[in-house]
Amino acid sequence: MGERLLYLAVVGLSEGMALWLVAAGLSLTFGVLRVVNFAHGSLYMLGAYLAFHFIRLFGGNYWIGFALGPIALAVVGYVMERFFFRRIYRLDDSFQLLLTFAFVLIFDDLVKFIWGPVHQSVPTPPILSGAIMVVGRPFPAFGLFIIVVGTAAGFALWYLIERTGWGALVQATATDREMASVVGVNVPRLYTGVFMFGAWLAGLGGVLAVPMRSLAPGMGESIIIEAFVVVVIGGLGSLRGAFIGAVLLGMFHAFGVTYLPVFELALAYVTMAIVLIIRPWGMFGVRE
Amino acid sequence: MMLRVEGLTKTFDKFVAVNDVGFVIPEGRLTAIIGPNGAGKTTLVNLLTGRLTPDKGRIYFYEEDITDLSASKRVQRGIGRSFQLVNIFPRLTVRENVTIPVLSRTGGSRDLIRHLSGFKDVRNHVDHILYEVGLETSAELLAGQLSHGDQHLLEIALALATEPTLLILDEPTAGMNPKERQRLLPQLEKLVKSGSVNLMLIEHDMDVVFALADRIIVLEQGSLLVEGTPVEIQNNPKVQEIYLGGDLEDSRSHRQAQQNPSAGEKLVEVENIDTFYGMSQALHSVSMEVNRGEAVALLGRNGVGKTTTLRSITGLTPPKRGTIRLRGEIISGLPPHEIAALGVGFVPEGSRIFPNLSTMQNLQMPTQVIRKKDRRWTIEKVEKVFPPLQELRERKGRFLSGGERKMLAIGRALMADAEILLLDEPSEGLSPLMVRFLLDALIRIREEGITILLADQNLKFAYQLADRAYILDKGAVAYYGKLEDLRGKEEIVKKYLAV
Amino acid sequence: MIPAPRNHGNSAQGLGAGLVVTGIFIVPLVLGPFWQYLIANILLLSLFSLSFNLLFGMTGYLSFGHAAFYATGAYVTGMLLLADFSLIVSVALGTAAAGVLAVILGFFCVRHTKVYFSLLTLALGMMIHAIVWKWTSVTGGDDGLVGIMRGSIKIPGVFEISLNSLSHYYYFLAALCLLGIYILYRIVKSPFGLVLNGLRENYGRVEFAGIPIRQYLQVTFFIAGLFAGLAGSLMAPLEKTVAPSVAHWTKSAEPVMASLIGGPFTFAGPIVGALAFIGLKELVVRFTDYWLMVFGIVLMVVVLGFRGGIVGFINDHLRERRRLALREHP
Amino acid sequence: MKKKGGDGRRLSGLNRREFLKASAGALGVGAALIGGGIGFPAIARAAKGKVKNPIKIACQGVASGPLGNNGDFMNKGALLAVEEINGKGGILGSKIEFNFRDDESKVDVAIKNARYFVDTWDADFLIGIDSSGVALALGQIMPDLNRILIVTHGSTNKYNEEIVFKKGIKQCFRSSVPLYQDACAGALVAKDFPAKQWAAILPDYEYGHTSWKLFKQTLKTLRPDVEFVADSFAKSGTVDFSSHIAKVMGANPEAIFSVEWGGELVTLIKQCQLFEVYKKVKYWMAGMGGAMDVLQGLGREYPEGLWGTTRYWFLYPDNPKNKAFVDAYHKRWNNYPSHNSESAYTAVHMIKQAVEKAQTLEIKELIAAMEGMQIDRPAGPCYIRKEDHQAVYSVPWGQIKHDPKYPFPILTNLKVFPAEKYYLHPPFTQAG
Repeated sequence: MGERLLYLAVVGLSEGMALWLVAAGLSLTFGVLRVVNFAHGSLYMLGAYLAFHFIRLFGGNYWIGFALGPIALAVVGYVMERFFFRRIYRLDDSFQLLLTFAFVLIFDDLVKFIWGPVHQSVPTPPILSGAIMVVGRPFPAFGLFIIVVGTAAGFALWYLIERTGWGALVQATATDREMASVVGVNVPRLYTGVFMFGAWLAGLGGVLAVPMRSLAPGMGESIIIEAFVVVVIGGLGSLRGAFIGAVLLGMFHAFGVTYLPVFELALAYVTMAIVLIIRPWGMFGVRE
Repeated sequence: MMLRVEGLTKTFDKFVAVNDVGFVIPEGRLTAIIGPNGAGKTTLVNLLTGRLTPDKGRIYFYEEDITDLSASKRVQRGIGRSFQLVNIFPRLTVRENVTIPVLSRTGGSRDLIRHLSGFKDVRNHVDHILYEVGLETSAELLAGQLSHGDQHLLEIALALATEPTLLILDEPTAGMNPKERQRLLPQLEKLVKSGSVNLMLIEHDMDVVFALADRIIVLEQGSLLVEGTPVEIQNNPKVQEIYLGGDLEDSRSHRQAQQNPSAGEKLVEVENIDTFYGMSQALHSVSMEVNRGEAVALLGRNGVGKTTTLRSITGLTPPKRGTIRLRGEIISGLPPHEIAALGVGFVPEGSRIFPNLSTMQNLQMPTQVIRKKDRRWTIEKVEKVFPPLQELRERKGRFLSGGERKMLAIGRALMADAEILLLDEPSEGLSPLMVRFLLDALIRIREEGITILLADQNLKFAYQLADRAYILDKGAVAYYGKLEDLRGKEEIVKKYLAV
Repeated sequence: MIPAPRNHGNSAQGLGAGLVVTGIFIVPLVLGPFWQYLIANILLLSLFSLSFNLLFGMTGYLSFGHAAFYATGAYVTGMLLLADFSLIVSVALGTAAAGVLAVILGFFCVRHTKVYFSLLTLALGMMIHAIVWKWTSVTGGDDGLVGIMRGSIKIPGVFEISLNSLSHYYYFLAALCLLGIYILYRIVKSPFGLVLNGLRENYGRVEFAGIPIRQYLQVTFFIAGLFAGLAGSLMAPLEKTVAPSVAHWTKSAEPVMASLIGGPFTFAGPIVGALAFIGLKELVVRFTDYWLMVFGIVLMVVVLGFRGGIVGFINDHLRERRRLALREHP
Repeated sequence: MKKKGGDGRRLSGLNRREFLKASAGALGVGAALIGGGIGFPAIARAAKGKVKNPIKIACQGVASGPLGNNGDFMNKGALLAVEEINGKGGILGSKIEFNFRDDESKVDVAIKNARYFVDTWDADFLIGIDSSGVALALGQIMPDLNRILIVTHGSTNKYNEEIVFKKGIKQCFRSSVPLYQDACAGALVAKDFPAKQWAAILPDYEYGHTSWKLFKQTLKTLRPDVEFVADSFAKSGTVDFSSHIAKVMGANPEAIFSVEWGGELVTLIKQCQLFEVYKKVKYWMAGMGGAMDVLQGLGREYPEGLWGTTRYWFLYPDNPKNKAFVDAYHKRWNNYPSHNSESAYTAVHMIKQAVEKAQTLEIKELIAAMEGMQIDRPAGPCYIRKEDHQAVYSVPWGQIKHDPKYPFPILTNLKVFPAEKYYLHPPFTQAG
């Protein structure tokens, strides 16, 4: 029994980590730019497709896609922030939301237009294609890889934000934009940077999804809603919250499917609703 | 008793905003509450009107304990208020604005089906109120399009419309230009005369206070200092103390001041700038100069445009008209971060340090974004000026005391390699000891050749630091000259600064 | 800057409304079933969007779970019709059910500041979706309720009209939609409506006008849910099927889009938006299967170019013209 | 990028020229929109032997979102048939006009499309539909529309049982196999496996639940010794099956049955492989495991030896008729036909045959002509069962094998059963 629970925990962790990478970018862009980016899921999709494209391009070498995909996404992020979002920061949230929604629609069809409507898929990189025994049961090596990358990304982000100068700039700007600018921070450029970084993270999430999932236009929607739930549970704009939230949701899913299958569909939303009712600002968010 | 307040206390994480305040106000009085910035006046109003709930103490209105009533209930009981910052319904017409409170008074606001135009009596009542405050001609305009002064009138109209027995006006004249004041004062007088309503007035403009009030309550640092008739207050030394900073005899800083004569060339030149917040004009063609190496004081009561002047220079609120030069180069119109990089350091009111960053990070931040070779300031050097910071290197900003925050804010500005420091109310809300310490530190900083532009209400503080002064009144420069010349000119001091 | 909400009707608008209404009732005489069906859909989306916009454009609260009420109305009506209840009873009860749900959910939602309000409505809405999807025995799961009969309106012994033919049902639907729209119009123009505008413009101030905000929000939320429910109830017999997609958040997004495209700060905005939303799609799909992209681009243009939406844009334009006219001959 | 030819509009393809033309024409068509609707009640139909020209066939399926490829395959199959027939002089001398729309697998959209097709575009026949829910919704309004509907993919048995057999809505037909193919035929294959411990991973909606139910019933009657140790139902849109795999594998099954399909099946198989499911579970049966989109989606990643079926297997039967179809399709679209292509292609030919037999477009006579109709389709000889209007033809189950001749794996070791044996027969008693 204990072993079974442990195994499920590992499964939940891997699911959570895959979600975390997407949620991280979403949370970051919201925390700093105060934009709820619905198109973040589409960035994830784009990341997956671009990775797939590069992999095909370079004779099926996954690692090239792994490296290039997120970078390409950062470029996409640059364009989105610099030429679109920058024009609407002063506007009401609902308009920002609408703009991100417009991107969702456009990206979905763009992908269909470029790569066609059929499912795409690439094999797992040979080194990670096998399974590893976890408490006596096979578990995908790639799943563990995701756990590793996710955790690494978690620590890297924590370090970047809490320990580096750039992180300090980001925090400062997030808390007091005016003061940041009068001590010399170029706020517009920082915004672009943060958005690119968020896009890069979404791309990373996409790249990691490629070997385990099938690619199809619109694959971003299901992710964005879950990532969104995660961010809300954790507290809008709180990276730590997003991390915990993602792991929590992964666990809930793993155990829920086994012990409470009826509620799988509602699970995420029930959690979200409960958190919002009890503690609207989320587990790690700050009260307004 | 109309209003009875007992031991009212409110603290915001450790900072005591209102401290054990108690007083009674009988029927038919116009009471004014005065006190320097950060004295807790607005907090007191928020407690009385139910926007905040006190930690301790009770409030009785006509002997009914209303301490736990919601804001809307208190309004229904007859406590109306206006707000310091205009707080109206910008995208509704003036008439619609006033209609809302009238409806809630008559209960009509619960009607879901009848067309608004059907409520003749309501409409008449609204028109009457608009006439009362002199807005009848702009009834169909959108409130947001009104002039700043008219918005203040509307603000008062909104409060009146709730038919209060006690009307609390929070700085109704703040940021009004002379013309607008001329329109408002009669309105207020009319109200007082009518006797239909008890007024409580929070105000900085002493002309207004003494023209209207028959009782004055003075707050300082959250506690009730004195209470009395205008005459008593005017002759009360304690009050003079907090407003003017008491005795002007302290030669020490003057020697300092003499040691660096203001011979340096022009560093900052402000040429008749007009600055606006949205629709309302805060500065009316303000001009001033600051020479390299000198310390200039920007004096005047609240809401006369001191802060706005500083914000205009930093680029946070760029002027609509006029130019600002730094070392002869035009900087007005540049984004704040570029102006900062050129050597303009800003220390805002309340310090506004980055709460979730450590002292160290706060200090280092400018150095990563403003790249320069030979910096005049290093962390060590800043810590020499502000030794306490040394102990606090790793502490997060949010855990610093008011004084520590102030030091950090100044240090942060210096680390940006500022050539001129813009200080906004540096002495506000600090203990006398802290003020003294700060003063010495700033003098040290001056000796390092840093130019200082200081905006402060505390005349004493200015006297000890600055050489020259500009006095702002109602968004325009009312007087400028050497500070010691002010000693002779008591009437100016009285008119613009004192009580 | 978003254009100012105009709360004053005028004769021209009245005339326009009159023409539209007559037009709506002439449709079946001139146009074929497809057009009846299309206009029925526009009417439904208009009512749905207006109910949503009572919260959003009028009060400043963006609900992301409004489909929950639409779906409740649709499902309850569908079930009752399948249980051979009369049409009017079914629609009435369906609407009422949505209202009840609104009271319950509203209790939780109105306690939140605006951001969290949106999030909570989203979560609760998707919970309803999950229930609809999983509770197969009652809702028919993903197949939904199939084979709904429209029944007839009858006064026993006096008369009976079967609504089986689309054009008959069209009149029934149009009449009730217009009634609903009219009631919403009255609410927006009523004192209560003005208070809602106040809440949108300056939440904090309303309380100091002596108005208990939560009560008012609770009532508004209830009304919004009620009329969304009415729209849903009328939809069920039109489609003769109710599928879970009507409870999905993408359904909740439709009134958001319609309102924003049409102009959320005018009463007519959502109606125009609904027309544009459905009309545009109908037009685009004739040329390309890439209608998502076209739609996205249109949205983008609206956001970057015409905030205030179509009606807002027109209003501004007219106001500008009037201003110039005045300037020329004072 | 997909190839396209002929009229780009009818393809789910958009190139710049098309787009410009579209946007340019927008205004004009705006007018047409208003004008187009006027008049036209149900068209007065011509006398026997002579039918209106052109005959209009309208098709709709999912063309956007993750399931978008279904509509694509469908559209291409139908278009091929239309072009062939028109090339040979049409039906009774009348040309066929064809129109395709995306139904987003949403009921309201599908109904709106159908109404547009019938009322404004003046369609004579409706074909297509991927989603079971949509098939049911549309089926029951066919009397209002007064047209014939041939469903080419949606496979719920309710369509025949409720709509046609019980409700007696005779306008509804289906040219593709029902889910009995996945479930009952699957059981017939499964009964020969030594495996006793069965588990399943299925989509959490009607299709999944019913298929599993039928599979269990059928297999249990044939093999009383088997037991069903675990099942896990995944919500639609699942991207990570780890939890479901973990749950099912926790019960140590010897065989797994699944009717996940499309992209979700691709994902499921990839993840099962990563979990090394196929090392422990010798028998894997996927109801849609032989579908073209899955084969092409997985490509070389598809583990050999897994069992799968589809609604049409392009290498069966190995006869000239089928070969000709596959070649023609490949020549036209540079791809291989999926079941969706074949059943849409067949639907068009069913229409041709029916019209030529009835010599008219009168619905009653067309229905009469179609009931019991024998049609020789690429998938082999087929007839339309009178009671429930279900096309009866046999489709093989087979084992996945990689073949150098194709860029994707194919089915080998085919197992074929006479459809009558497992298409539950009215009044829908269980198979056996």
